[in-house]
Amino acid sequence: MIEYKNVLTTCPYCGTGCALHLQVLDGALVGVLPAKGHPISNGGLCIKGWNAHAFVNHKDRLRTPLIRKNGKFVEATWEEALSLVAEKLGAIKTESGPDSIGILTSAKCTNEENYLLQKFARAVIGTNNIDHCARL
Amino acid sequence: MYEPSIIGFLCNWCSYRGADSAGMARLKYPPNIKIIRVPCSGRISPELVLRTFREGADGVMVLGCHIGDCHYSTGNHRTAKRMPVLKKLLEYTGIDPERLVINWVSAAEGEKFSIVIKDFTEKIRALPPFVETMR
Amino acid sequence: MTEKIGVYICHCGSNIAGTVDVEDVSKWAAEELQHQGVVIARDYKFMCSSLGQELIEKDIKEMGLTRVVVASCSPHLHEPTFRNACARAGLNPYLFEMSNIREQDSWVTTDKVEATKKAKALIAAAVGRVIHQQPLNSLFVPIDPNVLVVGGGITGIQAALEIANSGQKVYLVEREPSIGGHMAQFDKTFPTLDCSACILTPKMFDVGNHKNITLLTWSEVEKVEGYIGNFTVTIRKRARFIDQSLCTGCGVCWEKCPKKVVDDVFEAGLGKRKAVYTPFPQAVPKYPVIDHENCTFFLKGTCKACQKFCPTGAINFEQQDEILTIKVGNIILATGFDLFDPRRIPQYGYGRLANVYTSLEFERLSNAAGPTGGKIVLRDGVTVPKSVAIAHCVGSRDQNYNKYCSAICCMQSLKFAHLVHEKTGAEIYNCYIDIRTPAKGYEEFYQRLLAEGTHFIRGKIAEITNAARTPEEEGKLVVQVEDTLIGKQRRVPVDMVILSCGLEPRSDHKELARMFGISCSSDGWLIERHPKLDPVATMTDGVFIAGACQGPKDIPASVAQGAAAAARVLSIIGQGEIEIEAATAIVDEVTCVGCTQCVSSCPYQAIEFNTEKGKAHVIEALCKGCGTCVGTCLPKSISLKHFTDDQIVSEMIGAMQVMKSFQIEEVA
Amino acid sequence: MTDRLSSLHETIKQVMPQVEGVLAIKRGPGGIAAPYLFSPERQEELDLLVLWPKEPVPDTLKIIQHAHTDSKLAIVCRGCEERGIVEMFKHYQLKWDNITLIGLQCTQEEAEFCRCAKPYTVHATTTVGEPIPGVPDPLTDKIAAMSLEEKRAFWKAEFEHCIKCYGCRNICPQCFCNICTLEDEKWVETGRLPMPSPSMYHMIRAMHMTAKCVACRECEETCPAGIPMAVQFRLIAHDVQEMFSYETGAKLDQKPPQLLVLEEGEYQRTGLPN
Repeated sequence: MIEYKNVLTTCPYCGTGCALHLQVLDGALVGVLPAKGHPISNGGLCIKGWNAHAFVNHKDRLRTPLIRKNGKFVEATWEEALSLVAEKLGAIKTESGPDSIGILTSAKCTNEENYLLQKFARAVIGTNNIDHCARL
Repeated sequence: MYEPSIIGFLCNWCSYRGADSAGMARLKYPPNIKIIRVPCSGRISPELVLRTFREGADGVMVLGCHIGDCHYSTGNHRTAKRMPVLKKLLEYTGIDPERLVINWVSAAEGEKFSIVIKDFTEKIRALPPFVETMR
Repeated sequence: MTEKIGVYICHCGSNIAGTVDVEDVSKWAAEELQHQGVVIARDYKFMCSSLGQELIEKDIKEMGLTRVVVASCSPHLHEPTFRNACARAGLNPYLFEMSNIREQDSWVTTDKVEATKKAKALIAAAVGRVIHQQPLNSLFVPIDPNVLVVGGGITGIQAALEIANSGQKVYLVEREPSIGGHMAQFDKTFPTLDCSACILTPKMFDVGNHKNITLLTWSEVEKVEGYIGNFTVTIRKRARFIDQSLCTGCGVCWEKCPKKVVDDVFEAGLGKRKAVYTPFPQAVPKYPVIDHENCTFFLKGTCKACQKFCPTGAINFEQQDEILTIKVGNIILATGFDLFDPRRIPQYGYGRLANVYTSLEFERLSNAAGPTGGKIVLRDGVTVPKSVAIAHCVGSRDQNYNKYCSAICCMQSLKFAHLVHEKTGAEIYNCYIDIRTPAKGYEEFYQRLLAEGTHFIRGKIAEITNAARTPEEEGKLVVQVEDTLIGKQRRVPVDMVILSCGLEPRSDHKELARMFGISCSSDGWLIERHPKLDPVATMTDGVFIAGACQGPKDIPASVAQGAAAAARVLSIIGQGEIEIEAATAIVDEVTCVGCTQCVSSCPYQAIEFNTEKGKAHVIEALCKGCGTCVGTCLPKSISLKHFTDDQIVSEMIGAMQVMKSFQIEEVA
Repeated sequence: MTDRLSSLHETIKQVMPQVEGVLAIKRGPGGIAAPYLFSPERQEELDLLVLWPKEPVPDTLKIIQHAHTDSKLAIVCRGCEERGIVEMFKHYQLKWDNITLIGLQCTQEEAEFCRCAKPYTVHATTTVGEPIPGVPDPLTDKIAAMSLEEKRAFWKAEFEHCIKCYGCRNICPQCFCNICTLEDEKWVETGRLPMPSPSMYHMIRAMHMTAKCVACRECEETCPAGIPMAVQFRLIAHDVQEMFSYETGAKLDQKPPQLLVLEEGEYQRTGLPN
């Protein structure tokens, strides 16, 4: 059976909240269509929204963490990566103070993840240096 | 006084040789035109013409063999069908379509070539600089 | 990689240097174009001289130049020269670019300052372009040694014999039942007055019996495909209704055939032939043809007299047209000319006034094998004319008809005058615009005619009429002409007028040109590659033209061209393989979307659509490099080597930037 | 409206057994509709079938057909969409034989929304709704009547609003190239908004629409800046019809005229010098 459908969602790129359809063919994401009649975007999109599907199955998309060893990126486990980041961030914080660290978050994260990040910045690191790509 | 910049795309076999004939006959014409040699006028895509205007050219000429005399038999037929549409588009966008000339000059028509260039240069000179009109 | 570009500016004596400040240009190029990669800019007296070329070669070798620009004359003149110089120094010739600052600058610009600026803009354009040029290698294809000659007149005969004698195979295609062409119809040939048939028939016989010549008469070319070295030609061999393997050419059939037909072709309408016929006794091949349109059997379904009497049973009414497909490497077109139809000049009265003759009619009249047995008589068949006027330039050198000179009419008219004088002793009036006798022995022939007492009236005939104004004009043809030497109108009463009709391109030249991929000039003659230096080649490689199809020519010139075309073809065959256009189109199969716009737009069917891949594909050997496909392709997936968008755009930007910078300078 | 919907419903049901899916518009969450391939296995979904809005279904059809080359598919298409399918077939982007067209004739209201000259199908053998004649296009008429200077000012102002979302190109069923000239820096400068004038983007696109634009106006509808770009395409289409007797999307065997040699009398109509 051929299955083609559109999944209505919100563009992840900025705070405007344009709606878009993700075109799904046989379970695979194949493209984007703007959503006609949507109260925010009414069938329009910007260049980011039009390409919102592109990164999902892009060959350059990172699927595991990479750690630079001897000048080269090598694949690592999440365990390894997170411990490394925690270790480095801790060291920087001790050495130069919490305001020497800044955090940029992304609209590609969920609201919950964004909430957690600001919590992490303020409560764990101890800085207000946090910003978001959708802060238009 | 304002000196218009003109680019001419000339086919290698007829018009470019026609320009050479004008030279051999020492027929004088204004120096504004700079000639670019292409194998056939059919090689000229609308994109090339538009890019030339975008670069600030005040006039563009596409000259080829007379219909029926094309070195490539019917390459210039495509010029004759493509370029009038481009002229229309210029007009619809508010650009004077006279800024684009399509004409046919054979290898023997040195005199015609010099006249075509003289007329076109004068016509363009009478128009304001292209870049200014688009500002 | 940054390119190292050498720019060379030619003085061309004072041709360029007299108008363009070449030293300034050279200094400017070295400074202003340095950022583009120009490492050296030189000016030199004559770049095309061996010293000039050595300059480039030395710089390529010593400075490691990767690109070369020469600003001098037209690339049509010296592009090969400088490409070769580059190649000698080990630089791919396609990494060279030429800037035309002579024909398109110094010779056409009055103001020296302006000419110098223009030269700078043109050089900047060439430098912009040359950076994007790519090394190219030529493609070689093998040459099929077989040759097609189209047209069995004297030119085609000569060409076919030259090639066949060298051992190569020739297909000679002729649309009439016999070879021989116009020359077979003539009586005498000027200026030596040899009998035309006497000198032609041995050659016709040689063609008919040559082991290397396949003679296809009563045949026409229908389709030509392919390219130099590899043409596929489709030929329609029309049904003769004669079985050639049985026919002995004995002639019984045409003796017995009851149907007489006016012979418009060979006898120019003056004589009759049968419905089964050979055009003339010496015809090659000897086999007759049944004229389908006039044969009683084909018209009414009965007769078959020829079949009844044929001793070998060679008549075959069931015969069908045969379609032959042959492969050849080169083609020579020797399709000749049509005679100007003087009916188009009503005031000359041809067709209305009985005793006005065309030149071809006169040839038949005067020919011993013709309808009158060579007697020059009026249409009544008995009266010998006492006075004859000969009109030169009929339809030639005339703004209303053909502007060109038909080249043969002066000598033809002199020949007619001589023949009339010799055979009838009539008074002869040659009405001419100018007498042109440029070839060997021609002027002497003219002097001979003057001595014979022929009257020469310098003036174009205004009218030929039978409306008499005086008693002595009664019953005569009156030639109204202004004698421009004495400045008087004259009315010359004569018995006969011969119109020396001009030569015209064959009426089907346009279709012929299209079929063979060559071009016609505005007056309809086939165009040669170069009027002086390449008179028998055409712009289409492997297709040659010879004889009167290229322009009016007499017999010696036609024969010379036939032989010349043969020599050109033999030289190509001798090479075994030939280099074809390197600047061909190429499809980027990754980006091609397979929309087939390029396929439809190619004038040569050189692009095929691969349905499996859904991509276009260029057949390199068929591609002539016009780039029409590139102008059409929307995603620019097809590009033309050596004329890429990058190259053309950079060339344009180079010129535009310099022009704009001069404008800014002026304002400042 | 309900009549058309139920009759379309019926028609689709009849066509269903012969195909692997019928492409039409389905109502989604919040009443936002989108193209959907109704399949014979899940006919109950047809309850969510809607007639409006119009969606770029020829392009969707191409996406599906490319993955399922030999599958028989049906599509509910309006006049413009049918023309789009014809043009895509001519350019080897669709397999005509595997497509069943269910023509949906537009209503007066719909036609007026699109300023449509041909709101009806011609190839579809199964149709729903009564065909109506074309409606006027007052906007195109208004712009066409402007002086050269007015046109220049008008389009300059319009193109200055362009945010280069490439939406007009993305949504166009005729923009099916793998790579696009409009993304090539050689032709369209990058990184400048508002785009410099003259607009290479819009002029090149207009040229590419020669003998291709089927006047579906999806581009105008999706344009966040509301640029009425189809006006230019429409004017050009009119010229192409006048000069070369070519109607986009009308005949299956008529090739785009600018690719072919001049026919008798065409040259005289191009306005080129003799």
